[in-house]
Amino acid sequence: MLEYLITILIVSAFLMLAVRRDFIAIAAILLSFFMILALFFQSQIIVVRYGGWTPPFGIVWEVDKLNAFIGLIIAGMASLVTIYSIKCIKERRHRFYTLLCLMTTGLLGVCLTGDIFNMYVFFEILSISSYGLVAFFLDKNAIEGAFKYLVMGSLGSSLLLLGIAILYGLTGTLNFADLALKVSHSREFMIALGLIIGGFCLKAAIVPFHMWKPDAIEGTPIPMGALFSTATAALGVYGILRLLFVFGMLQLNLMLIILGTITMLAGALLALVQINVKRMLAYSGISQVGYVVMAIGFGTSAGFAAGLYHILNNALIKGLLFMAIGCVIYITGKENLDEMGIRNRTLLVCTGIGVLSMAGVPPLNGFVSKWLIFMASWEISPLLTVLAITASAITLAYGLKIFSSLFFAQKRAEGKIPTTMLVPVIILTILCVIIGVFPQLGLAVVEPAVNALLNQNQYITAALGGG
Amino acid sequence: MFEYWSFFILTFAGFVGLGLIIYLLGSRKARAEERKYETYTCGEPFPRVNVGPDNLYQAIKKNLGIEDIQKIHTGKLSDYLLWMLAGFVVVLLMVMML
Amino acid sequence: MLETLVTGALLSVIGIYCVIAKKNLVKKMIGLGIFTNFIHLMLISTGFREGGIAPIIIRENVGFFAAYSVDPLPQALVLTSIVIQLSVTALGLSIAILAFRHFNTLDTEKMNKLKG
Amino acid sequence: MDVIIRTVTKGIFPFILLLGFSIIFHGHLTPGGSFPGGAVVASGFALVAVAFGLKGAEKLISEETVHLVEGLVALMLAGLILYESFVRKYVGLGGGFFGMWSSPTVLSLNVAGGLMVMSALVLIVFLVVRE
Repeated sequence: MLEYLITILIVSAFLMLAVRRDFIAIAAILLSFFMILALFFQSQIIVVRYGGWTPPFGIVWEVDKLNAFIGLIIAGMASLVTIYSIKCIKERRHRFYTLLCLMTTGLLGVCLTGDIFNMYVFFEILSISSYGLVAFFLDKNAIEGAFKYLVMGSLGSSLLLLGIAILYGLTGTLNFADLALKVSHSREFMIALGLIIGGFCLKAAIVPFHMWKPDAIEGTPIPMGALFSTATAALGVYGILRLLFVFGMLQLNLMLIILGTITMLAGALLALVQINVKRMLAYSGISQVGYVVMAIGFGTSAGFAAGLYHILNNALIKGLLFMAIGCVIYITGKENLDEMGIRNRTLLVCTGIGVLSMAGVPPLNGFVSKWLIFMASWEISPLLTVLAITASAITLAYGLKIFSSLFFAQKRAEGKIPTTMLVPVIILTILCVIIGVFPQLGLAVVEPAVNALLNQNQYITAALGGG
Repeated sequence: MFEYWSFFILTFAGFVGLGLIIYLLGSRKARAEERKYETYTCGEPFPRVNVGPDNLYQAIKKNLGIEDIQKIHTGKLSDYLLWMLAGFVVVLLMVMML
Repeated sequence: MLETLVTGALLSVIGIYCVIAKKNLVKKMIGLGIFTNFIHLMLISTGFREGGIAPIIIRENVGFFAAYSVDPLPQALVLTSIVIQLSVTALGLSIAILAFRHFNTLDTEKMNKLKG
Repeated sequence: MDVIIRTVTKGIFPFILLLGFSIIFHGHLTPGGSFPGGAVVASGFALVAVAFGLKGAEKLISEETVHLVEGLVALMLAGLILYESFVRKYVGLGGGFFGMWSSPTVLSLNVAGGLMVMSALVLIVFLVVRE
């Protein structure tokens, strides 16, 4: 079935241009979500050989638990965003859905593929469609954000291609499993690894590479902000993880710890002083990705579990906050924090839960993964725990800013929020509370992914053995 | 399951305390302004000062050096690209050191 | 092989300089194109073989093919990458047109409304 | 534009299309294929847009038509994949469409790709000319 995933998405994207019916794109993205969900419950590693060629020569898709986990987050967020934008995007909706289908194609393709050049192609599909989505409104802010993202993103993916070229020149293969057998830790390989990791850091918005993200999110439609902060960030972290996995370098990684700590603190501090709410949420997303990168840098299984769990929780929380704030903006039409008063009890409750969960207040889901990160970092160095707790406190501080702007507003706007915009918010809120109260549900999802990450041999034999 | 909840109270108190400290520290200056108005308007109805969310953390912004971090984000594409290339160089050097 | 490396080094330096130092948005896109061409050159030179034949397989002599032909895979990769670069350039130039319409200039230093 | 360019365009336009489609249709046998062929076809439309203006080009092929072509190509690709994976596998209709062409899958992929490239480039040309 997996072979037809990309076909369905691309065909529906181009059908949207010709026929202009929204339900095609919605059906395609929901269908892809259910496909990934079915994939997630498979027990063994799935290898799809395109055109029947055996792995070192042909293109394969290889889905282990880690892929399926990240793919589930991506497809879930994409389908919620699709439902959300039925009413949120008011004009030229067929264009929006075309680009959204292509972006989902790119995200899922990068996530599920087992071939490094195929990954680059999907990476570019993702990049180009997201440049188009950033420029969607075609006004001043959108164009400015779009060209900044375009030049930075294209330079980053060119450097990623350079890394792939070096890898191909050194080993003569493009398959992940085959590469894992052939790489060594000499200097040339490390240059290639650094270039590819840099390209993914740009997508995940790790700190020296993060500058496109607030500018791009300030110009985009708000559903895209949700997708950038959740799915694209998760994908960037996945890319870093997969490359380190292929190179067999998943032990204590000082680079990721330093980058992650800087990202965590800088993102949180910058979010503290923002006035525009979209920009604040963008910086907040950067800060949360910092936690994840720091946790996966520890190289222990506790660290991986904490990091992957935080990817899941960050997706839920940041999606919830972006969509809830999007509802507020839908009614008031203002993006500044001090003009966001609204009279809608459901929305206020959902936003409050989102803010508290982001700050890591028990018994919500943000607390669980942050607690795991603190525990994992205590084993490495107590200093990191202190820094992480400081960043958490700053998170609560800027959360309070959203709180006070929503709850203590002087003027409150009236308005009716469409049901299709409210439903994703409520779904995400319920998930936040459920995962917070029963943390072992989330752990049951995360633990197979960690096991898959620690078992390199399984991945290689599944691809190359049993031709 | 139990181990996640054993430090429930401690974390909660810590978060709320730190958040409150930052909140109070941030809004101190704005409150001082308000009081000044009260003192110097002699019995007349003084203009109401509304403390919005954008001047919540002005003191922290001035004192913790966040303004310097904000100044790095100049909004110019060339500076962004230079930072990005610097990041690539740093990542390359660090990966080679591993 | 040496010519390729020298050309590649020159192209990469010119491209990076053009992307970073030039203020004009269109010139930045040109620099991006030059830099991508450097990568294409590097990629296609990985399949190079001194005195190799064109990689067209004939069923009778697979051994001859494997011994003498150049590696066909980088050529396919470069073709794909060229098409991708085409679409990036087209999108970038259309965004440049829109940027000129909004800001009345192509100078990226003056388009810094979003910051902080 | 002046009368020379208009007259030459009128004369040369069918031949440009012919060259483009011949490159597309011989893609599996000769150098070329979908991308160069599609670019040649699109260059024919670009020539019309230069000579007769955007109005003249839109009489030939409007933006709606281009989108329609893209949708048709998408359906064609879907049909091709269904044919390859179900009909050929289970029904057993091997050897191309009634054994007529030498390599039907590559040929149909070429045609689909060529039409897609053509429509994308025509759209880009229209957008740039409109400015």
